[in-house]
Amino acid sequence: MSVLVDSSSRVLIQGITGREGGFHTEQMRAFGTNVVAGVSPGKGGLDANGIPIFDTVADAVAATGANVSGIFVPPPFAADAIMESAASGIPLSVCITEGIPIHDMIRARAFVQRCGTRLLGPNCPGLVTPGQCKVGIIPNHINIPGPVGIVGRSGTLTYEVIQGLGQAGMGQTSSVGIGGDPVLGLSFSDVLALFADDAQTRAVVMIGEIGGSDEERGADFIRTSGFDKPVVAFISGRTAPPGKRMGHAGAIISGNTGTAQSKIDALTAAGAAIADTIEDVVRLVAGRL
Amino acid sequence: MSVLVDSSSRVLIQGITGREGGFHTEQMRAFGTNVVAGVSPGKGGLDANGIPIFDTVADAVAATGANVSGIFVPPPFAADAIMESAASGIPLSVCITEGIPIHDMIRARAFVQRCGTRLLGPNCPGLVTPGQCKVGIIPNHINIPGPVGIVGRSGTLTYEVIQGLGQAGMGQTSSVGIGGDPVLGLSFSDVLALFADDAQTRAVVMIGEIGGSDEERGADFIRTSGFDKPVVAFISGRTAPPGKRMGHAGAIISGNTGTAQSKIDALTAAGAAIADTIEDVVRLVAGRL
Amino acid sequence: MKLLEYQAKQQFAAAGIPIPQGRLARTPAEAGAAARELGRVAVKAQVPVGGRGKAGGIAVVDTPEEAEREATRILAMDIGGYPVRGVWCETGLDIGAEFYLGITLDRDRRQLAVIFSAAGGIEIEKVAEDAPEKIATLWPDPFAGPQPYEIRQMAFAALAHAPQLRADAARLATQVVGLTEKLYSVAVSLDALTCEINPLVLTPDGSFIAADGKLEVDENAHYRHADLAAQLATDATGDDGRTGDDAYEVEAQRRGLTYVHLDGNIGCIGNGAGLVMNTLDLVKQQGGEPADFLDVGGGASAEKVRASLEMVLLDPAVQGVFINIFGGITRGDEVARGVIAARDELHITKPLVVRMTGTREEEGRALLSAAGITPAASATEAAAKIVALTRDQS
Amino acid sequence: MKLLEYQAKQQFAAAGIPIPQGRLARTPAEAGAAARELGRVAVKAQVPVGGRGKAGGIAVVDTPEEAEREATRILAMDIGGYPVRGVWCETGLDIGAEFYLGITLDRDRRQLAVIFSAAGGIEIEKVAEDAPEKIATLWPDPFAGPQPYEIRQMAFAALAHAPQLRADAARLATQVVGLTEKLYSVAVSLDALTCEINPLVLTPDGSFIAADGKLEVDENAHYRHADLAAQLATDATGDDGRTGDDAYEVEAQRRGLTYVHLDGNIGCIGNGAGLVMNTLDLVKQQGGEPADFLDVGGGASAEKVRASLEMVLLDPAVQGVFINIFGGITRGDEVARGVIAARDELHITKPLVVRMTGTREEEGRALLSAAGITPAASATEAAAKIVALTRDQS
Repeated sequence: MSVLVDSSSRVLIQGITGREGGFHTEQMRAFGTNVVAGVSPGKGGLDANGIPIFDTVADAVAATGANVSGIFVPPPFAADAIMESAASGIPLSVCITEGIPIHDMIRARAFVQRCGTRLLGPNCPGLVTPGQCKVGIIPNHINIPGPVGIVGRSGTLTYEVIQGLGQAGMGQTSSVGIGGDPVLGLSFSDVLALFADDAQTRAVVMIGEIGGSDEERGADFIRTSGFDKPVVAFISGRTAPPGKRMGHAGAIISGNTGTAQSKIDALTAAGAAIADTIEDVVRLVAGRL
Repeated sequence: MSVLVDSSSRVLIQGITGREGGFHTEQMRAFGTNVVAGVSPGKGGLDANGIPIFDTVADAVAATGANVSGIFVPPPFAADAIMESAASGIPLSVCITEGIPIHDMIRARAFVQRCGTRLLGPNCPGLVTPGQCKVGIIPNHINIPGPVGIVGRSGTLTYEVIQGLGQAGMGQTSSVGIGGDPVLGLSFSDVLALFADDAQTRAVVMIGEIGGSDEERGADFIRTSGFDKPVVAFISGRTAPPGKRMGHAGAIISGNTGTAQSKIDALTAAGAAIADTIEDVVRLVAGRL
Repeated sequence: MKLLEYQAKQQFAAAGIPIPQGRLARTPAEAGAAARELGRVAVKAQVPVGGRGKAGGIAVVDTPEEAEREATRILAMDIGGYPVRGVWCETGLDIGAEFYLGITLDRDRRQLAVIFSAAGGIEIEKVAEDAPEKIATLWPDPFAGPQPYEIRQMAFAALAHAPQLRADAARLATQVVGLTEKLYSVAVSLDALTCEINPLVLTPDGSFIAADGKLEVDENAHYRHADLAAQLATDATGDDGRTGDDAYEVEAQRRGLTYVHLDGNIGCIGNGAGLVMNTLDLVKQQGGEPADFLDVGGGASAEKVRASLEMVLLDPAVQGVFINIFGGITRGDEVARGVIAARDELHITKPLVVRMTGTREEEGRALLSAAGITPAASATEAAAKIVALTRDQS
Repeated sequence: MKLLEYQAKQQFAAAGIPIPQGRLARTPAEAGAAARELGRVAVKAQVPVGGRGKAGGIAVVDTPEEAEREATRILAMDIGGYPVRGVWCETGLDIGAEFYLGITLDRDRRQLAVIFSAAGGIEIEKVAEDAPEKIATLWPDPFAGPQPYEIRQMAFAALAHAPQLRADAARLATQVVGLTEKLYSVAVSLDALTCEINPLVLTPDGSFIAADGKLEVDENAHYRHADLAAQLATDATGDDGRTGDDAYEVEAQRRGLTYVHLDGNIGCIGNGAGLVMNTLDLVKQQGGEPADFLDVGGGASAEKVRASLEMVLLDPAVQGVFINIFGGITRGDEVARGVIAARDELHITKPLVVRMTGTREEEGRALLSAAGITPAASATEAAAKIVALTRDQS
């Protein structure tokens, strides 16, 4: 079992003829992902290493039945690509693009909600269901199947956790990177709700960071929804000074909001185990499986 | 029985302190309508002949439980008034205002749809359930209860039919004026569907006119929905020349669309009886009750 | 308010849509000067109706002399009832392909439709009938406006019918996105019910340019466009918002009356558009010919009724008037007073037939009877009566 | 990109929001001239941080001499780390009441919030804490923008806390509708994450005027506002888009590097914002003090790694560097080559500790070992090592 993607996922890549899109499409195929179509306006009718290219998402969906879209489109055009994917009814769009203007994302997010579809990202590493499907840029070789669900804001720290668990012999049902932007699609609580319903997931790792209050809301969800799986949480940026944006557009402490301590307190109150290091994460998960 | 309004309707008047709003509020009360509130921004806390006035529709609904709104607001502000009413969750808004810019109405109509509420009009005479409730400007004295449902685009012709039927002893369940604008809320088919479900309505009169294709779509509805009550239809503007706008913003024959003949043909095909004059309407209805 | 071609193009250009260089000429000499400046030009009659080309209202000329000669000819024309008061002289275009791009009110969907087709240069209604598959349509969300992805969908759907352009499709679609966004901004900012470019010319070097323009502003929204109306009113070439060049309709508009001029001999006045339309139908049913449509609206004063009668009788073809009133807000006594005042002050001797019911009908009918005007019992009877009375006269 | 008060006000004024008359002065003499022209003025330090008033950066003066004196004083100040490079001299306002009107990103709702309060003139965060009922908020649909009815709801909710203005509420609410629509248009057209007027002054004659202005443009959208950025860059008073006046951060921005300057002695470099944040945390856990945050991003080339090391070492406080790499797109061998090149070409003698895992880690580790740089086994070990090495030095 898994969340969001599995072996039945039929993946479309928007921006397949771009540098990033092209490279990662091949990585995904090497992983075993069923990439059924690409979109590149004006290149419809051509193909990318055998994958048919279409002018529009609507055409691609009609021809191939794609049901997940991976978006590798440059920032000025990415919000439009997200809306195109949602409007065509694709149930899950995964937007890897970093640097999308926030006003664009506010509109795109509202649009996706109106369409009743799901968005992961933007500015996220995507997601993996080991052995079945990967959409995004998480390194291929670190993922092994197992009982742990991972949801993280930071891409690289998510890789660290995947690798750390893997080296200790613990694999994942799915690993989901929600991304580091302040305006994004699926949140911690959304993904936790999916893991709650996934029978195979026996423990969950949450990788948070400073900024915003999504970790606190994830904690609220754990507390109030009857979430009954062990949660191990890791928060980065504990030593970051207020008012400085730490790389991610969302990672900034403003006034009293967004501090690591607030997140740690909320997660502790919700019964999550707090890890101080990646090594801690591995140890704490091992003790809870 | 009736459609849309009855003795349980709690009516709010937007623009109650205006000339038209004030006059017709008193007419509605004389009819027996339960007018519970008025809205006039900045006049909240005052009253209009004993009816409490509020600054906003939200305030009025919270305080009075109003569930129908009559809108008598000048054209530049009317679309906003419609949206305010819909956003506050009032299930039925009746907009009497004539001359609202069409672009405003396109947006307001989309907004109402998104809110899941109903709009009657604009540029309509409103509606009456004889003996129970009137919202709008249909003359009071002509309405008597009875088994006929009336739905019309033109206000004055609707009055003619109400009066003609009344003089022949036939009253109405409800009379609904949908209005003469090209972009409006409830259409012929919407109101026909309501009459279809109203047990007391034993025959329906449709009063159409040239322009658009709403009468044709009403005919389609009759044909395809299993509508099982007799329909008498009257179409005005049969002798109007193409390309000339006959008063109503919507009453214009453009090319081959919007002709009286097209409407008469469609209604005939749907089994409706076509009346050539108001006297005909009365005669045909009498023969079908 | 219908804009002329060159006025529409000025609006397009202000929004960043490419248009050919051009000059407005009100005299043959001005046309000659424009040709001297611009070289080879098209001399185009500026009238607010279609079918100019077929009527001979467009000429392509190579020299200033030719321009003067053709302008002389065209400025003497009358097209669709409109005297040509100006010609637009614009740079001749090299044409690669002709497209259609337009925004219009879709009444059935009650929203705006953006239409794009590679079959431009002919009436879009004709394309819609003959080859509907060549028309690509987009119905934008009224708040969001057309999104780039939707426009691309529309563009690729239309370009599928121009296979010779396939190699350039990406670039063309990108251009269509920009043009559509700009045209939509014109349509929304001017409350346009029609806003179209036909043909939208694709030049051999691969760029789009608006070779014609059509723009009609919603009457209900005129109050938001007082500047534009003022500009058109001072422009002797424009149709300055009039519904046509019918002198009576122009006059009625000046007087603030809702009036449509028709061909018959029976003046028709009523309250409410539906009722007046029906009044016309009744007159026809009785074998008569309506001379006009005049709606006094709701709650008309005696003065407005008087002014309406005066207006209708300006047309010498009118041999009698049918006044049909169903009083709701409108009061019978007011109407009666207006009719009587008009008859007495304007010395009307032509037959007047009044049908009156509704609010204060008793009072109104009493006033009329006292003044020697017998009100009819029903609208049908009234129609029969006025037809009989005017037939007797003619 | 944070605009200064007077720059924000210029944007407001262009959208039709009333602002007081004012002049920018870069010298005391210019301030004197402004006072001669405008009469009684407020002399206000132009720095992109709050708290100017408390810091003494604002003075109200009656004469040109006073203006020169106060400008001399203020232009010599440094407020929140920003040297005052200009003062804005504007007409003194008669104040009836002070409001707050602002638009900001609501992260929890992931949309814009419009905030209005009759408790203006103080920090809105403080009002939110002390008297949240005095804050009226509107979350507009991102496509439709704020509708008049919503703005009226917000206005009446806030005006309920200013009962002395009740008699004038209708007129004030209408003004708030116009102001909010204009401020929203500024926020959207400039991709503002913060766009606020505080205080929004209600003058005794009953009109609103923006007495202060704050405007911050989303960095991700800078490409859409090149004009504005260019304008700010040529304006020596502005902060021209810099994140602060920290010389190292300015330099890093110039070099196109994602760098935050901190107070410690251990340079920190990594790939991925989360990983670098964690690198800082690890250093702190081991008892060290990070000197910076530097994210080389995804897929960094050897050249970028080299440039990053060079950047970090510009700060003389740095006594050693921790390079923490988890290769996804980033390749270990590229990183290793960059580190070695930097060490050799820049003659780095300070300790370098590298933790490397992921894509091409074997190749990278081999290159490093061959060059005499022993890669650490884990991030925690690497942190301990760099802390130990730098502690030895100091």
